[in-house]
Amino acid sequence: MELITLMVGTVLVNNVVLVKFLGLCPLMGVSNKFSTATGMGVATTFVLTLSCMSGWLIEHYILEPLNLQYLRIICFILVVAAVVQFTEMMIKKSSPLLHRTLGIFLPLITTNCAVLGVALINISEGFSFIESMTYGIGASIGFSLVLIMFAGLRERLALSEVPKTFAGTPVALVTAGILSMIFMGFGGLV
Amino acid sequence: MLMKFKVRGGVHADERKEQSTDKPIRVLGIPPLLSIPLSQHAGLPAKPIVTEGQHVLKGELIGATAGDRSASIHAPTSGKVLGIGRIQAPHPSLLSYDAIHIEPDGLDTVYVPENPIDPQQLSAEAIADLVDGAGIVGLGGATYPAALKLKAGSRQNVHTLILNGSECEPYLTCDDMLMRERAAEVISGAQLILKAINAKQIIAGIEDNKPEAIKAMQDAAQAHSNVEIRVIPTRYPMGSAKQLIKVITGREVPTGGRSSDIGVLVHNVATSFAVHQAIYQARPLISRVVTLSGQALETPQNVEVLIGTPVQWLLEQCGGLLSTPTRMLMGGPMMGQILPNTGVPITKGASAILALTEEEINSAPVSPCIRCGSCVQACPMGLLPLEMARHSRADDYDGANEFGLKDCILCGSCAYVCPSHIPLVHYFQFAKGKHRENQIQSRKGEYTKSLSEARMARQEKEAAEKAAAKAEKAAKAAARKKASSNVEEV
Amino acid sequence: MFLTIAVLTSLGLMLGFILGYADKIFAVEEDPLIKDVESMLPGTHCGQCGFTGCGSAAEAMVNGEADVTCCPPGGQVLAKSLADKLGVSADLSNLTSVPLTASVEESLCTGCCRCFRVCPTDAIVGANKQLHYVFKDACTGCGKCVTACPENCIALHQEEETLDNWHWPKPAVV
Amino acid sequence: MMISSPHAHDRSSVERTMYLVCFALLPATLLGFYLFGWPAINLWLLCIAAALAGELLCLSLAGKRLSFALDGSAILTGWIIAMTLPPWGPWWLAVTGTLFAVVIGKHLYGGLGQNLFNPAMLTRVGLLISFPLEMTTWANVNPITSATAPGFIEGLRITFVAAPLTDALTGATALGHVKTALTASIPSSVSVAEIFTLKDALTGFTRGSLGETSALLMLAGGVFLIWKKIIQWYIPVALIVTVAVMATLFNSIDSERYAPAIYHLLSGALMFGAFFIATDPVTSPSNVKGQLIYGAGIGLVTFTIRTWGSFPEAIGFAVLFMNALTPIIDRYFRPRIYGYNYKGTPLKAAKE
Repeated sequence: MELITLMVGTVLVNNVVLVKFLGLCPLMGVSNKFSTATGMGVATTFVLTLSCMSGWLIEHYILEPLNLQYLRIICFILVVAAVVQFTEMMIKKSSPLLHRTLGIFLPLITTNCAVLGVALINISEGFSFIESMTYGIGASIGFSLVLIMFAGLRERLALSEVPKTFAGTPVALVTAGILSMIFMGFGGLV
Repeated sequence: MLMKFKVRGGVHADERKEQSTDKPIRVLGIPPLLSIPLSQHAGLPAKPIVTEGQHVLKGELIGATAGDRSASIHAPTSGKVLGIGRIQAPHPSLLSYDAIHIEPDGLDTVYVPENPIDPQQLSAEAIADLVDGAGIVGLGGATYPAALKLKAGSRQNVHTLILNGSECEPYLTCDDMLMRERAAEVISGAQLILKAINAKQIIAGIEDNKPEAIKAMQDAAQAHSNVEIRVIPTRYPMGSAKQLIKVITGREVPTGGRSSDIGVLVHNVATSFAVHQAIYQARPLISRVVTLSGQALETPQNVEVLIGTPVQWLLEQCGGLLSTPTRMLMGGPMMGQILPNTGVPITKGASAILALTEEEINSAPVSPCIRCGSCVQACPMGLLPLEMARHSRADDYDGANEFGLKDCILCGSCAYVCPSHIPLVHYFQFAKGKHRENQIQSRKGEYTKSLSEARMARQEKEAAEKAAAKAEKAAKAAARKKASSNVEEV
Repeated sequence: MFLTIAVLTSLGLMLGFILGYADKIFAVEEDPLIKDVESMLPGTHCGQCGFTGCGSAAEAMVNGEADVTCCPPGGQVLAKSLADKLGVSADLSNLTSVPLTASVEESLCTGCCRCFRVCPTDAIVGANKQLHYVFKDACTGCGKCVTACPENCIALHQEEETLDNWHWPKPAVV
Repeated sequence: MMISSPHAHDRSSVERTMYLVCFALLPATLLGFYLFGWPAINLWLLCIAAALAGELLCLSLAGKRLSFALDGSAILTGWIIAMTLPPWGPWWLAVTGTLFAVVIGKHLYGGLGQNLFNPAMLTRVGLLISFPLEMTTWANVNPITSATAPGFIEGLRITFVAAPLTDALTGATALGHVKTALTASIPSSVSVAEIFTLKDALTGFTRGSLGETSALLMLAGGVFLIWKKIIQWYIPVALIVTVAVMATLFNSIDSERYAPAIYHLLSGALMFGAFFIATDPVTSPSNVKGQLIYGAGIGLVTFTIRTWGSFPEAIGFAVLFMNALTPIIDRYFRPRIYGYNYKGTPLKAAKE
């Protein structure tokens, strides 16, 4: 039961993107087409859950016994980079079209602050292995939910006559601001 | 279960039919000049087979079918052919097209075919050929050559012929009056069509706002066991073939398919009346019943008028115009075309001539779409007109197609209910045209690519042959030189 | 100090092995983007894009040197599909979507056969000293025949508007 | 001459739609004026004026016809915002809120019909988060005819001089009272009984926003709109049914902790939201399936936030959250096209 509240907490209440403001660059970069947004969501979910699990293992079985905690960030980045490379190969194999439309944003998942951020939060919150996995999955579902929602909004925005000075990214940033205002409504839920 | 036999969406336009049903159908005389257009049907225009100055009789063939998708045209009355000239088409594009001009001599002598046919023991193919010979097209407005439908129907096992007597467009009462006065001929024409496509039963669909027509057709149907008169709810666009099939048989025509795919064929009551005349009276399609209505017209009424009669003369016969109409239409207000001027001729597809005032049209300046969804509710095909219009406005025709543009029957229900008065049908016609244009262009692209590849292959082959020939000549020359040098040594 | 180096290198090696192994499983040949794009081009090598042939034009488009709207015979349709394929945006304004086709002025043609030799799609039919004629369906409007004709009796015309090819214009946008 | 068919049109128009909705709002607004006196009238006038000013400004900037300002959409937005504000709120609350709604909420996205979020709810949520104190001071009911009601000058002073209102004049709304009671772990059955009486909730004689207090008048306005076919019943019914089902479900599990359905339905802005805000055509899905899911979604989110969240009144957040999901709902829930089956593949020709 406790895991469910943790999950709901990460997806809605303190959403990774809209409340913790992690992972904003893919939100802006990939969300102008619905298909690329869903592709990005799935890729990030895969990467994030894997890196959370491996992050926890590395922390508790390598760094802590050898008290090398100061190496934590480097190791995590190494792992995340490897997982991203692995996903890129898989996507290139399974759907070249998605690979081309995601383009530069696929390798950029490594630098996606949500991925590294969530892994680090897991450690600082002192979660158990199961909790850190749920937290990872919750964070990535929250990220994908916001990304897909945002992609739907931007696709409708693409066809409306937004004034020239606001067309494109400015109006998208305003919409993202409004979205985070909406998610504040879920505050205190958990 | 009820949903199966109910039409979805559609609108309840105020009918304004009573204006033109109080007087019987009036058969008009012969106008001073007749101009019969060559392409007044879906498909290729007819090929004229008369020359200037030639004298023709009433009902004589003046334009033969060109190719398999075409229809023939006949002289509406006896007279002299003035020639084949351009005439303004009853089409908003203001373009003109070819028409055969005939100056009637007033004698109206009828053309008697050499081998008169005995209507009783006609085979199915014979009926289809006679219908083709009589130049009969769908008089509901689609003007698809009727013979093609009969031939297609006989090949596929069609079990039901649906007579379309719904006439759902406001103002239009020509079918209604036709059924009231000539129900027996309509049903006998339907029996002929039934025989031509060897179907089993006839179901006539008539909207419940035409009680007299229903009674007349029921009386006429007593004598026939295989005829059923089905009263259907009054709702526009009930007259559209797909909607009528859904209400009567509960089945839907698969997208991209034809109604004969589900064993059903739809014919307008006026078409079946024309078939009756063609077979029993050897009278090709040279005249039709047209509704003349609208507040700007002196006396709205139904008239039987010769094909090719100028609209101007027709209006004068009905007492002329009370006031200059805001719009002069051919066809009903929902799907009719605006007429550039009254010099255009009556064509086979002209079911009505309306002279409408601004109050009847109720047009207003366009305001932005507020996504209220009343167009989605009104669409009988279940499409999303607001999304289709949004994508068409942004020149994204594939996006518009994704929302069902190719299934749109252009019935106008969405534009009728749109609170912002957005010209939705105009957008869809524009998008359909552009989409078709793009498809033609890409098909032409592939065709020219194959041509250029063939040309390059041919040039390489020719170059290779030339090189081979040159090499062979060089080898022969070398061999000859060697042979001659051997000769010297020996 | 020694420990950190050992841990990092061992971690790096382990991940390197996994990736190397994964690379073999997911090996995929270089996807032939350039060949794809070339197959989409009209293939008439007419040179209107400024490149020698469609192949070099495709290559230029893939690595971004040429804009997807540089192929007039393809018109807006090709530009749009190329833009989708390469994931770039294309402004279609300068591309006239109205196709132009060549036509021979009968009174001036002397039957010198120069034009149908240069036509990339064999759209012109004619023989020595005979009147020449251009097949509208096969002509891409590349204009090579216009330059080749000594009597300049070939000219590019817009298709004549009839009731069949007439289309509704776009409604005035509010 | 290039006028395409159809050449007939029914009597609907954007102006008719908007002004009919304003007409449906009239009874509740007049009750609000009666209950809360002159300050409420000032606020209402300020909102309408600010809405029109913002609309005219943006229309002229965008170079569009200024007559669009009279199509009623700006007036309606201003009117709805006035209805959601606390009745004795300060003037700048109304003006900034309405300008934010009309300029940012609507014209930034391209004008009428292209905004992604309901402008009125955008303002309500924005003001609630940025000015929590002003937005939650609920004036007591003292009818305009009664002696204690502020006169015209007094009303102007309350709205414009905005001296902090003494506690005697204000109190908590039903929702607010139950929420604070819950945090002090007083069972909601007790706190609901204290504050919530059926008669008050129906007639509107209770503290609350300017026009939202009387559920009965809201219901009447909503039914009028459905009868006039301005809105369809799918969204309000879906919303009300979801909230009712959730409330009775949880109430049956633990009647101490969770309030009964009737309380949820008749308190706060639920009725107002169901009939006037959720059915805003621009930001709700365009077909029946989508509207049912949209309504149910708003009901679900409202109930969740009201029961477990920290905000007493959740209609604003719920509507905006579902507005954000509308493009996705529109994408996946479409009517079945004639000639296709429900999965969207073409029907097969009958093989008799």
